[in-house]
Amino acid sequence: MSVIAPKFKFSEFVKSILDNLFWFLLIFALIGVPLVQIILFYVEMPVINGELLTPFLALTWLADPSRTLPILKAFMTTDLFRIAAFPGFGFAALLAAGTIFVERKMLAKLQLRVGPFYCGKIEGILQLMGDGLKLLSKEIIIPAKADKPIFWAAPVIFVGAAAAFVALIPVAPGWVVADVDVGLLAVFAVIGFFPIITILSAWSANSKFPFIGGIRALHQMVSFEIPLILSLLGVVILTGTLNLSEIAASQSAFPWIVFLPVGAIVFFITILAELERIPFDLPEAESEIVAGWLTEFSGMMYGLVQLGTYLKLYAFAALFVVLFLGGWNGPMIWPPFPEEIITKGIEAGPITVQIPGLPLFSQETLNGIVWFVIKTVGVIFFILLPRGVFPRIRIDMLLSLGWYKLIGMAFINIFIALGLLYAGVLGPGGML
Amino acid sequence: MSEEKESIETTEKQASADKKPAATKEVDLPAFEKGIADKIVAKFGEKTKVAFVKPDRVRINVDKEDVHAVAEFIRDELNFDHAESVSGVDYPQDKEIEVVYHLGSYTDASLARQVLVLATRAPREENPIPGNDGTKLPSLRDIFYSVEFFEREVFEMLGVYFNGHPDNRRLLLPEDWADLPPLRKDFAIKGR
Amino acid sequence: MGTATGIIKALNSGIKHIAIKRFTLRYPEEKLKFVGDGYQFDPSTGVGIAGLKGRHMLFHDHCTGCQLCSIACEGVAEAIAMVKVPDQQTQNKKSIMPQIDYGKCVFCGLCVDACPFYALYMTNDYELSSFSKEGLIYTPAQLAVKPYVTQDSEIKITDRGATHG
Amino acid sequence: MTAELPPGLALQKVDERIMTLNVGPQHPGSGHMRIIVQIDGDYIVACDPDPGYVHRGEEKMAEYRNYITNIPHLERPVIHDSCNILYPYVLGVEELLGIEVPERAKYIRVIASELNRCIYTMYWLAIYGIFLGHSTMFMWPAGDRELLIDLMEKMSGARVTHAHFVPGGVRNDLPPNFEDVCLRQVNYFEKRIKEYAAIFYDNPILIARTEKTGILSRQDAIRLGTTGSVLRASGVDYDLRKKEPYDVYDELDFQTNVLKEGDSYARSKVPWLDMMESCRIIRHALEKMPKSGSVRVKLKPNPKGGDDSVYKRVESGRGSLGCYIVSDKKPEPYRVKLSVGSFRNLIALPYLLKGEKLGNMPSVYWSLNYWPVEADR
Repeated sequence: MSVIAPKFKFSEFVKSILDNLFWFLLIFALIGVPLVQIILFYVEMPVINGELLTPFLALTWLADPSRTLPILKAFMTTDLFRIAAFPGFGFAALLAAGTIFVERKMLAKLQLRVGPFYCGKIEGILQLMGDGLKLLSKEIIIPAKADKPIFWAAPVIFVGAAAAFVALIPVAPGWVVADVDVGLLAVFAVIGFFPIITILSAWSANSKFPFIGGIRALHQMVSFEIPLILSLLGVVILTGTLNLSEIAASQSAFPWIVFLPVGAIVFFITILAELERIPFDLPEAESEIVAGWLTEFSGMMYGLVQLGTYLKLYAFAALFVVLFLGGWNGPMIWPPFPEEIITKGIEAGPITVQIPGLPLFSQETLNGIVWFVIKTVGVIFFILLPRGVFPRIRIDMLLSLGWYKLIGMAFINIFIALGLLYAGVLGPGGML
Repeated sequence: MSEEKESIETTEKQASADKKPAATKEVDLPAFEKGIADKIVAKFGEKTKVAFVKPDRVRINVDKEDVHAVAEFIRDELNFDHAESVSGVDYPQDKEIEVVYHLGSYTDASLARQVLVLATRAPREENPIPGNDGTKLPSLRDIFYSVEFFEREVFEMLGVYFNGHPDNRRLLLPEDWADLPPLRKDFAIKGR
Repeated sequence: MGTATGIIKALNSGIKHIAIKRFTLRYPEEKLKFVGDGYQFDPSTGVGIAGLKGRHMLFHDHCTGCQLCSIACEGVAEAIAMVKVPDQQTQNKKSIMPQIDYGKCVFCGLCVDACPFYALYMTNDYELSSFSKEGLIYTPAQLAVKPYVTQDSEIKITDRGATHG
Repeated sequence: MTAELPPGLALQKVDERIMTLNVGPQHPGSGHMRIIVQIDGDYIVACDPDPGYVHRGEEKMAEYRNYITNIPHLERPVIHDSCNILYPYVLGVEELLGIEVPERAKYIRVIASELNRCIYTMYWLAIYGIFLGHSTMFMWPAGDRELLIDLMEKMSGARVTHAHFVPGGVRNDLPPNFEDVCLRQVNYFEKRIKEYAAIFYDNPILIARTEKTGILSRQDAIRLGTTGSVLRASGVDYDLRKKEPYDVYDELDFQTNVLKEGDSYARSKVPWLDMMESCRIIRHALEKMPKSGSVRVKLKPNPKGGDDSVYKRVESGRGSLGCYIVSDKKPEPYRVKLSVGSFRNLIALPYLLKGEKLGNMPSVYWSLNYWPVEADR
C-alpha cells in the first residue's frame, strides 16, 4: 500500500494553515486596510439622500439594509458595474458557463452517455469549476523558439476582443455597455480583429501545426466575414440605423426574420464558421492538424482562449437575437411587483423592514432580460446542435461555400430588403 | 564449403525427388492443381521442382536465377495477379534462406481458391551485413507490385537484399537497429 | 434539395436520440452479471464450461503439485510459480502449489485446461488492482478463498433503447 | 560532412515550397504509426508510411512456443478481432496435425468469428467517425459494440482477448440459454446500425467530404494486392468466405457487398454493409447449428506436426488474413508468418494520398481499414 504523502502529519497540516492565516491577517491589517482607506478618499463618491457618501458613511450604511440599497442603486448606474457585471462581462461569462454545461449534457444525451456526473452531486454541475481549477494549476509551457511576447499576449487580446464584442450587445432597453451610433460597424471592426489575433498566435508559436491552423483560420474568417457583413445589410436598410439598440427597438411589432429569412440563414451559417464550431472547425481539426492554432497553448492560456471562444459564442448568439429575433421585445410575462413591497416593505420573519428604492429593476427591464435570455439560449442550442450531428467539412468546400453560395444568398437578401423598402411595405415611413 | 553446400543441395533434391513420386502413387492428385503444376514444368522443365500438389495449393521450388522468369510466366500465362504474402524462412543447417511467395488471383474466377507457392533460396552468411553480402535475390516488385512492403520486411527481418527493389529501407524495425536480422535462427530471445 | 433534406434528416435523428435511454454502465455502482461461476474445465471430456476468466481459485484438497499448470504457463506468461505450502495434503507429497502473479497473467485460462485433477478453476472476480507489485502475487492460501462478488446488472432491451438495468 | 552520412540520414535537398509534416506517432490522426507527408500548400506531394512503432515480434515469439501456447499471444495484434486472427493459425495447425473438427464447434467458430468481425468494425467505425470530426459517430458504435462484447464474454469468458479457438475446436461449449440472448441482442444491434445511415452514411456533408477522394481503380486495387473491404469497394467481388469457404461458410446463406466507386466513401460503407450480412450469418448459423455434441477434440499433450508447411487464409474484418506455418517434427512451429490485411492495404496509402488535400488524409488513411498494431505484428 503506497501512501501519497509519506511524511504527512495532521498537526503540521493545521499548523501550516494557521501560519498562513496569521501572515495574511497581519499583512492585511498593516497594509491592506490603510490602502483601502487611502484609495477610497480619492474615489468620487455619489450623493445619496442629499448626502455625499463618504467612506465612513458607506461602511456604516452597509450595516443598515434600508440604507444599503441606495448605495447599490447608485453603484448600478456606474460604468464599472455595466462593464464588469450586468450587461457586460459577468453576465456574458455566466451565460457562457451555462452554455458549456448545456453543451456537455446535451451532447452526452444525444450520444447515449451520461456526461459530467460526479462533480458537484447534481448531474456534474460543478464540472466546469473543476476544469477551471485544473487549467489554473497546470504548467504553462512555451515553445523554446516561440516569439514570446506575442505568444503571451495573444490569448489575452483574444479575450479582450471577445469582451469588446460583448460590450456592444444591448440586453434590455437602456442596458448596454457601449451605446454607440455605429454599433453594427463597431461589431464588424471587432470581428475583424479575430483573424489577426489567430494568425499572430499561430505564427508566433513557431510550430508547423499551429501555422497550418492559423492559415486555415485566416482563410475561413476572411472568406466568411464578407457574407456576414452583407447578410446584415438587409436589416440596416430596413431600419435605417446602425445603432443596435434602435435596431432591437424597431422590432417591437415583428422580428426581421419574418421578412429576411435568407439573411438569417446566411448569418447563422457564418456564425458557425466564425466560431470555428463543427462542421466548420477546420482551424482546430484534430485528426489532421492536432489542435490547429491552439496546439502549443497550455494551462490557463488555453483556458483564456476557451473563455474568449465562449464569450464570442454568446455575443454572436445575442447579435442574432438583436438583429433578427427582436432582441428584448416580447409579450409581458414578468408578474407585476406587489404594491406592498414598495409601500410597506419586506416581511422577513417577525421583522417588517421598509426599504426605499425597491425594486431595483423595473418590470419592463426584467421582462426584456427574460425574453432576451430565452431567445439567446435557443439560438445557442441551435449553434451547439450541429456538433453532435455533422462531420467536419474540408477547406475547399468551406471556401466555395463562403465565396460562391453565401455571398450570392446575401445579395438575394439585400434585394429582398430593397424590394420591401421601395414597395413601401417596410422601412422608414412604410406601411407596417 | 561450396562442396558441402552442393552436396546438401543434391541430397535434398534427391529426397524431394523421392518423395514426390511416392506421394503421387498413394493419393490421386487434384486434377486442376496438377494442371497448373504441369504447365510450369512443361515450360521450364528441370529448372523448377514441384514440391507438393495439395487441394488448392501448389508449391514450386525455383533457383534464384530463374525466379524472375518463372514469376513472369505465372503472371502472364497463369493469371496469378497479386502476392498474398512473402515470407522468409531461415535454414541455418542448409546455409540458405528460403523466400516464399504466396500468389493468388483476383481476376480469374477459377483460380480464386488457388494459392501458388513460389519458393526460392538465397545463400546465407554467418555474419550478415544486410545489403552488402551475398544474401541477395532478384526482386519481383516489377512483376507483382504488391510485394513491395513484404520484400522490405524480409530484407530487415532476414537480411535478404532484393536486387531491383526501388526502396530497400527498413520498415518495421527502428532506424538504428544494428543487431542480427531478428528472424534468423541464431538471433536468440533472452531466456529461451 | 437533396442536401437540405439530408441535413434535416440528420438533425432529426440527432434530436430523436435525446429521448433514448442512456446505455452507460455506471461501473463502481453497477457491475455486470456473468454466466456461471467462472471458467472451469472438465478433463474427462476435454471441454471447458463457459464462464468469466477472472481470478483463479485453487482447491488445496485436489492439487497434487504436478506442475502442469506452471508448465502450461511457461509458454504464455510465466505467471505461475510453484511454492512450498505448510499444510500437508495426502495427495500432495511435495507440498508445492501454484502461486500466481497477476501482474503477468493474461487470463487465457490455459492453466485451467492443463489441470487434470479439478484443482484450478477461474472465478468471476476481476477487481485485482493493487498499489504494489507484491500485492498482485497471490499465494496458494489467497487463491483458496472463494471471492465474494455482487454482480447483478444485465443488458435490457426495451422500446426506448437498451440499458444496463 | 554530407558525403559520409549513411544513406538513411542523408540530408535531403528541400524545396522551399514543400513542408514536411510528421503525422504521428503522437498525433490524434495517425494511430500507432507515422505518416511522413510532404505538403505543397494544402496538397500532399509525397507520403511515406512508417509503421513499426508497435512491432512486437509475434512471429519470432511463435517459434519458441508450442502449438497450443502460441494461442494467447498470436491474438494480441488485433485484440478486437482476436477470433479471426487466430482462425487461420488454428486451421493450419489442424491441417498439420490432421484433426477433424466436430460440426458444432465449426458453427460456434463461425458465430464467434462474425461477432468479432462486427466488434472490430464498430471500433473501426468509431475511429473513422472521430477522424472526420463526428463525435456522435464515435460514441454510438463504441456503445453499441458493448452488446456484442457482452455476447463474446458470455461465450468465451473474456471481453476482448478471448483465446477461444484451439486446434480441434473451441475451448468451451456455449452457455445455457445463449441462443436466445444472442438472437435478441444481434437483432437489436442490427436495428441500431441501420440508424447510423441518417446521421452518418446519408449525411450530405459526409458524402461531399469523402466522395471522389482517394479513388482506387479496379486495376490498381488488383495490382496493389489490396484485400477485404478496400478491394470490394473497388468493384472486385472477392470474399474468401465465398471463394474459399472454410468451416461451414458454404452451408450458410449470405452475400458479399461490392461497390464500384472505389473512393473513401465506398471503402467506408462496405464494412458497414458487411456488418448487416454478419448479423444474417449469425442468425442463420444459430438456426442450423446442431443443438448438442462435442465441441473439442482431445489432443495429445505437445502435439507435433510433420515435415510440412501449410498456408491457410480466412476473411477477417480487414480482409484476407493468411497464416503460413512451417513445421519440422517438433512441438514448436519452425516458422509462423502472418500475412495480414492491414499490411497489404498499407501499400495503397502513398499511392492514394499523392495529390490529395491534407484534409482528406484522415479519411483516406482510415478508410483503408488499417489497424496499425496488426500491421506491425
